[in-house]
Amino acid sequence: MSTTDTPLKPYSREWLLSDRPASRGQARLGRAYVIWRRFSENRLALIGLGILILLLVIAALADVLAPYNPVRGDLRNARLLPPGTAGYLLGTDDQGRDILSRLIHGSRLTLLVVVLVAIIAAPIGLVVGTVSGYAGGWVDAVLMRITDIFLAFPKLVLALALVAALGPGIENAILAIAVTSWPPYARIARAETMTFRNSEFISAVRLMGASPLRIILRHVMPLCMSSLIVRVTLDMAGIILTAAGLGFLGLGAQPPLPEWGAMIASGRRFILDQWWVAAMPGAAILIVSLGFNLLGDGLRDALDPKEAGQ
Amino acid sequence: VTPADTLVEGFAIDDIITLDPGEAFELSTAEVTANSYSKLVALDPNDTSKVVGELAESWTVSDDGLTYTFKLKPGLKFASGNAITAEDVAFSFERAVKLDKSPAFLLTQFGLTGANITEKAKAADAGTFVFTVDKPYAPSFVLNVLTATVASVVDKKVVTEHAKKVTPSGDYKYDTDFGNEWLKTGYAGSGPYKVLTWRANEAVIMEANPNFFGEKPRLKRVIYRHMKESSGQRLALENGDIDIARNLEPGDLDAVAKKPGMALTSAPKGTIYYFSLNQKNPNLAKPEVAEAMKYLVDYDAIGATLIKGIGEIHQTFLPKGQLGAIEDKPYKLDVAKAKELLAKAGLPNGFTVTMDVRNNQPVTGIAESVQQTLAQAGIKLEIIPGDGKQTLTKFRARTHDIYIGQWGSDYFDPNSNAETFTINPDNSDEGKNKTLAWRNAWDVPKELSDAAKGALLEKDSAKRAAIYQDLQKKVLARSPFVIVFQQTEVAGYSAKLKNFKLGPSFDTNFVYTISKE
Amino acid sequence: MTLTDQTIATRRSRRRASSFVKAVLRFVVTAVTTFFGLIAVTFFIGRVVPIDPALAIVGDRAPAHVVERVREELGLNRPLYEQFYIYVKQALSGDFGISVLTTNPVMADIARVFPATIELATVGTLIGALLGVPLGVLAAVKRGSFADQIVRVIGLIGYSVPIFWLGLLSLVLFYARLKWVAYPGRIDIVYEYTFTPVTGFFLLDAAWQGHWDVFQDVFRHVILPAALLGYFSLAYISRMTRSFMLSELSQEYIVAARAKGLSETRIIWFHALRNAAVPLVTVIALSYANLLEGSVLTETIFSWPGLGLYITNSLQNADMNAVLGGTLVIGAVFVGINIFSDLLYRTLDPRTRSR
Amino acid sequence: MTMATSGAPLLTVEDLRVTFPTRTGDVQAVRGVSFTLGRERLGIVGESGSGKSQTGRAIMGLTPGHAAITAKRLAFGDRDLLALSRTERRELRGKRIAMILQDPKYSLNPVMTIGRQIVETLKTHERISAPEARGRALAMLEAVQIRDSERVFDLYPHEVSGGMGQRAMIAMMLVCGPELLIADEPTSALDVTVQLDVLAILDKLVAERGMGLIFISHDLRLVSSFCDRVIVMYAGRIVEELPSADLAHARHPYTRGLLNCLPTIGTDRHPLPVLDRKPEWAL
Amino acid sequence: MTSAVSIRDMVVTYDGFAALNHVSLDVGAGESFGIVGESGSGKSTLLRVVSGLASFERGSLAVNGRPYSSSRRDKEFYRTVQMVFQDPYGSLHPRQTVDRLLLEPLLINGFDNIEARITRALDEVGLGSGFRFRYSHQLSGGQRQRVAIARALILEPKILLLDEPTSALDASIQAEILNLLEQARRDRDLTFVMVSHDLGVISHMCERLAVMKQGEVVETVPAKALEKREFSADYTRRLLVASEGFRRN
Ligand SMILES: Nc1ncnc2c1ncn2[C@@H]1O[C@H](COP(=O)(O)OP(=O)(O)OP(=O)(O)O)[C@@H](O)[C@H]1O
Ligand SMILES: Nc1ncnc2c1ncn2[C@@H]1O[C@H](COP(=O)(O)OP(=O)(O)OP(=O)(O)O)[C@@H](O)[C@H]1O
Ligand SMILES: [Mg+2]
Ligand SMILES: [Mg+2]
Repeated sequence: MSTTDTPLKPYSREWLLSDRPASRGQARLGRAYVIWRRFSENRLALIGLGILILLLVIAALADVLAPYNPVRGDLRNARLLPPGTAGYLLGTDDQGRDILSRLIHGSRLTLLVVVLVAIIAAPIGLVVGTVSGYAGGWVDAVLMRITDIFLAFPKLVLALALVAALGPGIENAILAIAVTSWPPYARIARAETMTFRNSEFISAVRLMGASPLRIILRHVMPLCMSSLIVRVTLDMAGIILTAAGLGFLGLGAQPPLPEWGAMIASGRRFILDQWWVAAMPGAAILIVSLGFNLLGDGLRDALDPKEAGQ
Repeated sequence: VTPADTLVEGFAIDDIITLDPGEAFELSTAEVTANSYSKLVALDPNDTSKVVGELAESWTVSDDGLTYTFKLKPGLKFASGNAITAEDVAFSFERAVKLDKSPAFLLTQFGLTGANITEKAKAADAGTFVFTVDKPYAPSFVLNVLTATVASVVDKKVVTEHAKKVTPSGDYKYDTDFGNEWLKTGYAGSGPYKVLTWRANEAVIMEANPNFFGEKPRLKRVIYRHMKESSGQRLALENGDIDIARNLEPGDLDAVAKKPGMALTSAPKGTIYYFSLNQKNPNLAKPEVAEAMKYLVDYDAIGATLIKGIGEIHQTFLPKGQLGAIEDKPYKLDVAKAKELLAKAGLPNGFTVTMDVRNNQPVTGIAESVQQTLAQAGIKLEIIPGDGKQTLTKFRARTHDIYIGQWGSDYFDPNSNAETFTINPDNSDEGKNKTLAWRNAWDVPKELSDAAKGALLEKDSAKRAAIYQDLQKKVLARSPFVIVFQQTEVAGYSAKLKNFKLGPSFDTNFVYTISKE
Repeated sequence: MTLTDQTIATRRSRRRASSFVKAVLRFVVTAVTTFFGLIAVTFFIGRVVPIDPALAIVGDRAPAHVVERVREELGLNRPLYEQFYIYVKQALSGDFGISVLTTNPVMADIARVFPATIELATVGTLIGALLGVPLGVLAAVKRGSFADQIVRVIGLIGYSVPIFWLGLLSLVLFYARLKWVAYPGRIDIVYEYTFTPVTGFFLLDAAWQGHWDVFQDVFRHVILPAALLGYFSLAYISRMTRSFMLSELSQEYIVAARAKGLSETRIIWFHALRNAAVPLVTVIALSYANLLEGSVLTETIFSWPGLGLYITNSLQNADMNAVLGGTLVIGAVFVGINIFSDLLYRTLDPRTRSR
Repeated sequence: MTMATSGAPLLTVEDLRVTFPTRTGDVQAVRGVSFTLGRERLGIVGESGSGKSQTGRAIMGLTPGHAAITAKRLAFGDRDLLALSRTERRELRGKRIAMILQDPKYSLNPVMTIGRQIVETLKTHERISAPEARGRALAMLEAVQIRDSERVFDLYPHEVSGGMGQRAMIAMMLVCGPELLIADEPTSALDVTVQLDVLAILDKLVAERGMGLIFISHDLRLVSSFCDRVIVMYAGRIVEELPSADLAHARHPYTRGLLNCLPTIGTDRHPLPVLDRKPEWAL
Repeated sequence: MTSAVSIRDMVVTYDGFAALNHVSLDVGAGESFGIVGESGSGKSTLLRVVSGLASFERGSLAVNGRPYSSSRRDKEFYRTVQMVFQDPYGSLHPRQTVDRLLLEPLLINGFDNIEARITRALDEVGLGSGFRFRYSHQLSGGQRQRVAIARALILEPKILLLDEPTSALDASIQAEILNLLEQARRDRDLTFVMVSHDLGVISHMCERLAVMKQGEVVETVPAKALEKREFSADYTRRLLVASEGFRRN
């Protein structure tokens, strides 16, 4: 530690940006701060982040925020009321349920789907891809064949078939989406691993006597993480859309769950006269997946290793 | 815009799987065959309790009630130009029985088998067809059954030409398929229209039959275009892309009704919608619970919204229009009463139960509505949506808790419904007679079954009706079926059409009378 | 859509190494194993579907003994491996059996419905590529400008919007309200008589036979779903074009081209785009493949009688023959397009050409 | 075609500055560089990042769009380069001022044959028929010592070796007969033995055509043996300018340090002298 | 004198192309051995084979008298042999701090006294602890190469393989690194095998050198021989001429 330097105030901007961090923590925070700065320069990305934070807040406080019970409606008196009707900001659906309340509660399902798919599919893809890429040879051949088979399937059709097989329901929809979404991650992780596999810094680790497992876990995987995170974030939008598509086809969440895609499906019948029943959940999906896309885009720019060098 | 000589109907025809009258048992197919095939007898469209001759000029019933002799009208021709003879009638009966497809039981219930069919249904001469049954059934019953699609007369010559050789097996003892494979998509009839093409989930296209013996159809072509969605049908109707929309839902009905240049027509159909409470489920098996369920349906709200215009609240098992049907409606939403009953059943806090629901309307909507009303009494209902085939598979395997189903009479006679709701001779899983009562694992009290069986042999229509009336009341009170409504078929159509009318059943939805301005 | 960038990255890295013959061999192996996998997975799914396939054959109202007999006929009572063996054997001989839903051979059905999907996807891809590439180039050249932001937002919305929802709304707008486009479906049913398609691609057939009224009708049918799919692929293509162009524009040979005194127009549209075109071909091909296989929802909304709708219908009716056949065909097309795009890649990129 | 009126030097650079705006503030890559060039070989040396390339690119007008270029005077003959329109600037490039980039592997368009790339330069600047262009290109290839020029003409860049590619690059840049050539580390990606071949070609062309040459390199020894004059850059500035012959008498400590710290065969200096950077050099 | 590294008749081929073609070499313990040659002549391949990063098809390899097979290397080996790579930008993990980079080998090989070792290693290469928590992108090329050297030395190897350790660096920085390497060698009594295409560097650093061309060793001579031009191969002469700068004739 150079004593000549006046010690920087911890957690200040200068401390974070310091060229010579004095501790592991500072180094890590500094890196995070640099990424954050790069990320936050992108106004669109911030909007995306804002949308998602809002989504989280809404999901967390759904019980407080929603004016009505999302599953119990008033079939007799409140059916298909247009937006703005007293008490029903976004109108009601064909069971006389408040659409706003359903959207608010539906955010939980949306989050559930993306989070679960992400934590199922991404690790599978990461492991398969890194192992395949690092090991090469027949391991690679076998794993990639399997990946290819899953890739060659029409994604939605496979998901449909799986849901049809397992029975409709949000859990099965999640499983089906997860099963169909890991292969691209495996491909990405593999491609990236292959570029690192023969790089000198991996050779250096090998020369220290590190085992292949250690190399994959501690050296290769962290490198694949950022592109994987970016990819997953960008894919979240696709996952939401697929889940909504399954819901739309009646194979996702079951009634009365306020799943947005299923809400569109049930609103479809009223699209001509009661447009809001289908339009509102669609708009919600659009906004949230746009949020994920904006965030992913921003993350990509921020995490891009090419720019990190400067 | 549809051409002047063509009628285009928007219709959900995804249930069609075959056009062979000896095999077909679907509602849409019934309509298609009704317009393209002829039968010996048909329901009188003006009074469905009567039967009139179609190919048959007259008929007599022997005194012992076992032999029916039909005289054919002279000079009849198939669309192919071949003459229609009693041979063709006998052949049609023979192939239906021997093929033994879904609708064959309609004929075999009269004691026909592959072995005796050529004896029991035969041509005495070219113009005389003799039909022998095994018991002295009520003639109204026999004749009603003979108005069903399965009794359609096919062109023996044409069908035989297309017959395929098959190797006999234990299940199927004949060396020919009686043209079944070809007739699935082919046509060999004599109705007002002949079928040109059927493409699954797309369209059925029919063309006027120049050889039709009756009143000539007005329009050259009739096209059934498969459209699943009500809103789509309405749109297409409003834009003039179809002439008739057949599957309109309440909201769209209202809209069409208000549109100038559009008209609505409706007819009650023999289809009723019910909740089936599986008696294998210990909770549902309690009579109090079954009764509580009947109090937990918001009939009024459902009638006023979800099925407005497409159905009428109806709680007995015989649809309006059939012999002996009554209109008792003792149940209405009464949560307090239901709670009381549940408490009596030892379930004051309710219970959790699943319901298999087809993915279509109004069934899903009703299920969701009931889900909410059940919740008020503490019953947590989980809806398991599925496609028709999927929910049906479960229902047939008796693995459901609650199934929301629809039942359309197999033929226009009270026995069809009475049998299925009240006859269950063997309630074990191996039971052969898989009626709705069996599927619901309801061990029907003998008293009820016997009444249903007795009615079948009652020749006096009035007495027969009385038996059914009594039976309905008992079933209403005691059965684990919550019957909710009877379907009303509605169609929106362009005011340009003249003489468009829906019949009381699908095989009476005739199109040949329709003309266009 | 997701695999592309990586696929390209991988391809780029290995394009030098493998020779043409080797590549073809590799594809054959991939194709064969993939097919086998497809068959296996489809079969497996088909067997665990809780729908009784027999029901599809006999209909909803069939009595029980009829159902049982059909089950027997279908061999559904035999051990699984035996059923699988039969499946594989039939599939390999190109016989996917009879579709119980339509009673036609599955192959015949597919031959009938697939052109519809191809036509839709082709028009969609044309729209997507013809607009997407120029937009992507524009965005890359004017990086950070307002135009770039606009292109980016257009693209992001394309990625984010539920296509079935957009389809519904646009149907209401363009069909119900404005009456610009025709009713969902492929062709007005009344043209069934006047018009006999030859190739199954109605636009081509109509133009070829000079049925301009039919052509117009078909066009009015195809344009909306194709525009939707096109928008989706535009979003993807423009985004990829932008990133490819950016990476090409930062290459040294672009500096060299400037040093030669070439005009910016030529540098962008000839030098950079010609290089970007190499990976772009893969992107467009993949987006095409995706439209082919991913148009299920669009076909549902627009009642487009294509393969996606066919498969969904079959699936819902437990028509496993049709599902297996359809899925295999899509798998085959997917692999085929992959091979095709790779070959195209090789012809476009001299570095992969062997001598 | 004709050179600017005699008297004016081929190139005049006075107080050239190149500034890049970055996240962390402006970066001055070139800070007030001045020199003139006649028909001679001028070497520019300096360590990595000292602004050599940016100087060359600024003269060519190839600086990235977001950078700012200022100069008291930047003149080619008597034409003020900074006053020219984009089009006029472009017309000069390749025709009268040319530049050879460092690495042939990345500087040739990978999807065009070498021949086409050479012809393209010609066609951009001269109205010329296709056969004639081809002939000139072939001749130029031969001039850079490519023997079977017909074959190489139809090869793609990846199909030739680094040395061959660099020659093609030279041919492409010289085919229009420029008066000024800027060579930015033209040989650093090449093997030592090939390096000399390429240099020999450049040397010959300069001698024969009477071009002015700016030779950018970080290799002081190479520059001094190849060029007539040497400019030494440090942190965007010129710290010393002197004839090659006087290199031994360089005065600036940086130049001397650079010369000193190279290990050579036959001198036995352990440890090697290292450069002791003084902050004031960068001022 | 036992050989630190002994290579006999080694063959390495890639897709039928012989990257090493019957190469034999002996490097004595404590010796500094240079390898020069053109690009693609197999210099790096040779080092990679010795270190176990590439496998050989034929021939034999012995390190400190112990024979090693083509693929397997044990922990003991890695504590004997370490390598410094050519490209300082590529040989450091882009997501790890210097601290983590130096920690890793210690953890893998179960060293104790970790704190002290890291501090010492950094001091040794002249970086000091101010650099300890920097990421590699926060370092200059010369600093990176110092970290790489520290990482190699921290396992206290006996033999250091150097693959063009300075060719990516400016001349002034090159001098610093070369001095550092010489210092380390002296302090630790290391054996060097150093690859470079710069004859000047090799003659400065090494006692003996091998000249390679197209996968073969053209000749092996003492460094002094360069000065006196006492070598037999014409190729060596051409290399020497080329390294002396441009000559107009
Ligand atoms: N696009 C840019 N943005 C910001 N700074 C830049 C950019 N391009 C170059 N620089 C800076 O300009 C300075 C001079 O760069 P230049 O390329 O001229 O160096 P050089 O002397 O040619 O070095 P080398 O020998 O490595 O090629 C460097 O410090 C570099 O960081
Ligand atoms: N993994 C590999 N696959 C195929 N060929 C290879 C591989 N590694 C090296 N080669 C080939 O082996 C030959 C020798 O390569 P090597 O890297 O040892 O050369 P080098 O002398 O170190 O060259 P340089 O000075 O450019 O580093 C080269 O022709 C190279 O193309
Ligand atoms: Mg430079
Ligand atoms: Mg090397």
